[in-house]
Amino acid sequence: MNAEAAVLALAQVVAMVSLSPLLVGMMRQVRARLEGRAGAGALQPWRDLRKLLAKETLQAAGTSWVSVAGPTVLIVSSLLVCAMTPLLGTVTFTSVPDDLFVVVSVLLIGTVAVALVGLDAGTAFGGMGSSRHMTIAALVEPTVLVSVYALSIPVGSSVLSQIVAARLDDPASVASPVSLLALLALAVAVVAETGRLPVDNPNTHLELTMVHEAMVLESSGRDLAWLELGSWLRLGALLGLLSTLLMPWGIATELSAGGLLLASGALVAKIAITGALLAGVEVFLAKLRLFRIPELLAGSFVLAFLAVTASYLVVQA
Amino acid sequence: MSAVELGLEAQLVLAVVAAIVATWAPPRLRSTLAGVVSAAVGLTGAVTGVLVLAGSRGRIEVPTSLPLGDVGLDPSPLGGFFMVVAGAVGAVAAVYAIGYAEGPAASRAAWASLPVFLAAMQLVPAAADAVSFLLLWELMALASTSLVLTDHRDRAEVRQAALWYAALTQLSFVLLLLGFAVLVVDAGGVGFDLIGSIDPGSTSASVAFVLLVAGFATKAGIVPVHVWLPRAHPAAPSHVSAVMSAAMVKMGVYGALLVCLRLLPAGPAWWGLLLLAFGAVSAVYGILQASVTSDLKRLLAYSTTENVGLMFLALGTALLLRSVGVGGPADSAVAACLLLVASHAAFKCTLFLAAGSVLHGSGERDLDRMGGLGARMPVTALAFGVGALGAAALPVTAGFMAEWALLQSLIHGARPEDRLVAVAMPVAVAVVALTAGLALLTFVKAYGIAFLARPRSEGAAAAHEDGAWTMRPAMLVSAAAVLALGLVPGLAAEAVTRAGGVAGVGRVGGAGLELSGVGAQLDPIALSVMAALLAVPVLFVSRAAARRRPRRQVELAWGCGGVRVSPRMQYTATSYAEPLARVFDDALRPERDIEVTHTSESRYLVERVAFRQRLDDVVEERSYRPVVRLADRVGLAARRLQNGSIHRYLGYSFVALVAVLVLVAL
Amino acid sequence: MSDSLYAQLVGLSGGVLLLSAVLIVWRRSISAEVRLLAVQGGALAGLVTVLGVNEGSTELLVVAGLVLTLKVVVLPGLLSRAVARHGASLHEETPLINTTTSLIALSLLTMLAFLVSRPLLVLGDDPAIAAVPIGIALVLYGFLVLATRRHAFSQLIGFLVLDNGIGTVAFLTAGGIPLVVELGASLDLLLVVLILQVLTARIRSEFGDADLDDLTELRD
Amino acid sequence: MALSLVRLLRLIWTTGRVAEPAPPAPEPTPGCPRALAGSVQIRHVDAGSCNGCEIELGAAFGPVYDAERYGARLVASPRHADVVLVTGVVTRNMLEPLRRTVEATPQPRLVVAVGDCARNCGVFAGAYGVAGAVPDAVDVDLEVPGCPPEPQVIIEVLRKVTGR
Repeated sequence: MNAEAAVLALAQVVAMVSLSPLLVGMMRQVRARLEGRAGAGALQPWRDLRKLLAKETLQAAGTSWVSVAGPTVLIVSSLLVCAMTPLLGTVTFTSVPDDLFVVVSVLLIGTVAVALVGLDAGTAFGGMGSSRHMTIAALVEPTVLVSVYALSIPVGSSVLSQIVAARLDDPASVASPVSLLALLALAVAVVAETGRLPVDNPNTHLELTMVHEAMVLESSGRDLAWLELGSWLRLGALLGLLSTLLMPWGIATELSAGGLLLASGALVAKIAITGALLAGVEVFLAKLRLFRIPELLAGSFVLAFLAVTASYLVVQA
Repeated sequence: MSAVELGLEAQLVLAVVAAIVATWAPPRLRSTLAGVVSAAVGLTGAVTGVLVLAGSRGRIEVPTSLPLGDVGLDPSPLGGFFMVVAGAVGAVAAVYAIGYAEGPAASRAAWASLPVFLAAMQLVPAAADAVSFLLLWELMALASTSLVLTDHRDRAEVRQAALWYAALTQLSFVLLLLGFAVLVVDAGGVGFDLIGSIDPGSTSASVAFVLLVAGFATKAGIVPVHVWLPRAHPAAPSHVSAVMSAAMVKMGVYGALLVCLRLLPAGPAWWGLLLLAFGAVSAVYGILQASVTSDLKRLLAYSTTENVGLMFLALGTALLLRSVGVGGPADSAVAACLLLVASHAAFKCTLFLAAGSVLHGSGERDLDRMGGLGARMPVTALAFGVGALGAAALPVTAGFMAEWALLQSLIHGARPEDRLVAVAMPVAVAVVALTAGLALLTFVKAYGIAFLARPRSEGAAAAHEDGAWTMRPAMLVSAAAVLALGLVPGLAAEAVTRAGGVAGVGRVGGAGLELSGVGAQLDPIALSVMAALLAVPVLFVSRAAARRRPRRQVELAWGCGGVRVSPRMQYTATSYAEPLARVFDDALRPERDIEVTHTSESRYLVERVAFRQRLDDVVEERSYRPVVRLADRVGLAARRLQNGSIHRYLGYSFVALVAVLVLVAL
Repeated sequence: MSDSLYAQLVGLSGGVLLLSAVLIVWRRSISAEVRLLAVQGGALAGLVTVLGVNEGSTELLVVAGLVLTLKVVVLPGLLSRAVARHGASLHEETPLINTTTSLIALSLLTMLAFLVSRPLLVLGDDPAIAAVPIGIALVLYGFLVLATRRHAFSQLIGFLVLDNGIGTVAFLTAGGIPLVVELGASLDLLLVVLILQVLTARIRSEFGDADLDDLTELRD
Repeated sequence: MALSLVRLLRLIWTTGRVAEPAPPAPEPTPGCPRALAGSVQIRHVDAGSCNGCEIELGAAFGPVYDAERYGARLVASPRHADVVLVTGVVTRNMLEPLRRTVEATPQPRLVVAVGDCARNCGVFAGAYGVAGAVPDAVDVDLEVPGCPPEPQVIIEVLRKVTGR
């Protein structure tokens, strides 16, 4: 059982490492096309990564080991999230289930690492980005936990793979009000967590409006490479999880070569669709003012809470 | 004379010896000798607790000349668990104090009351009947008050803090006295086993439950009665606040567990709901105050309120689920509560000792004036880092395992058919999630602002860690405990099962934790092995890239090319928490005033801008200040009674006598 | 000693005790009150001797002798010497409440004393127990005098009446309190009298007159 | 007039692709480091320009010329950048910050001076506030002539660096 899970985890990591830069490239391409531009092509993020790895890394005086270790911690936590969440298959390790709280905590380690890197730079922007990022992360967490809790009630367990497996067996539950409300809340939470519009504008140049970007202003060379790849992997994993929950078909329930191929094909399709959808929606969105974001998150929390109460009514009916 | 009895006797004897040594040893040797003997008191307590957990029992009677009878000590496994926690924390703090105590903290009074405090605290869980429990409780309170008063000569707010602390501790004692009185009257005897036989459904049991839980909540620092905690901890010396926060506050939780599990086991559902509600409010309010305060020790004190709130929430969940008849998740909730106790003791002790070391090294208490201590105090930074990871409940630390267990029991406790539980569980999940999120922000702020970037004051710049040689090992030991509880929680599973008297907590694969009641298991070692395996390729690529392009040191960080890049431009703790204070401003009521002084020449040029922000404890403002004002008014009114005329005074006693006689006659 | 004689003697001494207390409250001149106090001491000593003879315990008789010397000879002597030293100005002006109200108050207190001692009377039909309400009434009288008199001396007399009341109750109910306690109580009494004397002397030298109203300034 | 969502979608649909077809790729110039091939992050520094070159630079990254298709991207921090694109003459106040910005950029890096002001103080030569041209402050690798230079000239120089 564990050997199968190990192979699956490795497959998922390899798939996500190769797919997520393409996903970000494709999202930028969709946005460019909607703006009438030709766009840099989907492979541009790969080229950026290769160039960054070949660049020199600078470390300012007064920064500690955190600036060196932080990026590595972020990329490792993102890889761990990709390995654990049910992207290609629902076979997991017996003793390390991809339980909701474990996955969220591993994500949070990445968040903390980036926040500390921001603080360690010792500049005003690093502190500002880190403070806003942590405030948003703190406000997002109730939404994430309660929405996945709502999904876990019909299944009776909070392990994500079992939730996906249960949704595979009975597709009607995918369209039930519980899952729609919970997934909508989860979508808002994912947007807030990965710093996409309307919460944070990834390609802004005005430092005062930045959240995620402000923290990495000080990193260069391979530190920046790991930070970029780490956040792309998180985006890929969360979008993958979201799309798997929304469209569970195609995921491999037991390990076989054919199953794996089918699953990766399905994963590519699902991530492409969700990514394009997200990029398309972003073109129409403007960045929310920082102190309107709590209202957005409170709204998504209410959605998650309604999902929970809805799951009670549905069970009885 | 069984081993347990020997242990109990040894603790008393050692405490007396330590007190004697503290008073008579020459000042130079006093810290070392008294510290070693106090550590021995702690160790004996821990060993006795382990023995009790292993199953052996023993009872000793300590003769007291008081008419109430002798003090009976017969620790149950639950008591044993708390003795281990209290003993271990006491021993580590005593060793730490050898190097840390100087000036008033090394005086005779301080070194004499520390062992007495440790012994009393360790024996409270061993008490076998209500009277000895209250006696030891009061002895613990008095010893800790004298310890809080150590620095009262050179800091005025210490006296104020000690006043609040003493007032609320005595309030707790009075509530306990009343609660136990009601129980003893009902049971007809003081022994806990006797009290255990009362029917929890009766109204007197409910009255006793409310009184006792209120008393224990006051000692534990639950919200309405938590105001002493953020005052007493910054006032007391660091090793004392470490013991108070990590162990003494747990005695409140022990009391609650004692009442809910042993004295009045199968109580009605609203008991659980009461505990759950107060726990939830304390958790959120505590961590909210912690996230916006900038005094390091006050931050840690409020975080204690948060953790104790989580423990009461776990206990409330257990009671609620038991009253609805859901056995599995209820047992895992009790296990979660005990894990929270152990993990909080470990990481809070580490954090307070590290805060003490920061104060000792840099002389700074306020986060806004710290910075860059990581480079100057590596061991303290490591200990505080590990403690902060534990407090923020991040993986492979003790806090993570405890909160994982709590969330498992909450999630699997969902019973749609029961309306009460159906609403309580998601609210509890939301509260735990919000608390975990805010705890994350609080401890990133605490670690980031204090230990990273550049020093914001001369004290922080000149910080050093040498000198007190016993502080570093003590911090590292408790940091190791945080990691140990996080990596191998399976070992604690056995102790938790026996202490809580619950089934369904076992070991899985090596030392992972398994909550079979809810069908959830987690092996942190496997998790960290997976992370390490994934880290190998990353490090390989980094090493390859580093060979070609080595890392280069640069003089200035990128600050938009500005030349005047002074440390004051960095974010401080207050500014770090400012977005949060703005989001939760109706709960925190911050008072902000910005004072702009223009240049004399023109109104449009600004010479100086001053920003002041005051964040008071809203609960205190709303509930305690009016009570204090009312007491003052009553006091003034009472003064009119005393107008100097002897006849009036004699008249009062005469009227009183007559009144009594009339009453007797009726 | 036949029962009827014993009952009569107890009734007689109780009656004298009560009467002397009433007269103390009634009279306003201090020297008369001192004399009445001596009469009351004698009545108390008589009561104790009657009890001693009835029970045949020599200890009670020794106590009676002690009471006689203390309450009839020593205390009134001390008081009258002090009164003599102060000369004529010792006439008590009107006390806080005038005499008629205090006499009515006395009757209410007596009723109260009888009401209160109802549960005691059920103890036994021994005439000594029947006389207990007198002792309680004496205590209440003493307290009334203490509380309503302006002059330090008359307060002292009120206090002594109070003490006699307590002694009476003690002797009637417990057949006399143990010798040791009696000695202790008497010694205290002696001490109190001495202190009060010094106090009144000091008040006199300070305020020129031992009127207690002048003391109202002594507060913060 | 507020564009309703539907009308916006129709507008996007009708305009379609605005970017002009890309002229042929230039032959790679020897001076550019091979590491930067295909991906160049640019940090723009306005050392004192009259904003003419900025407008042209904006146009270069606009939909019509779309410099992004060749792998160039504007970034916020010199730490992330490979090319420091300097416009305008170097004023006295901007001399020190310009040097710090170039110093803060990790190797391999290039400095591109855009516009005549940057190359030789242009019309502002001899003005009291001018400290000199960009080559006087930092060593420049590539120059873009013109006052202001057309977008395709800027893009052509940038394509020399990206090689695409």
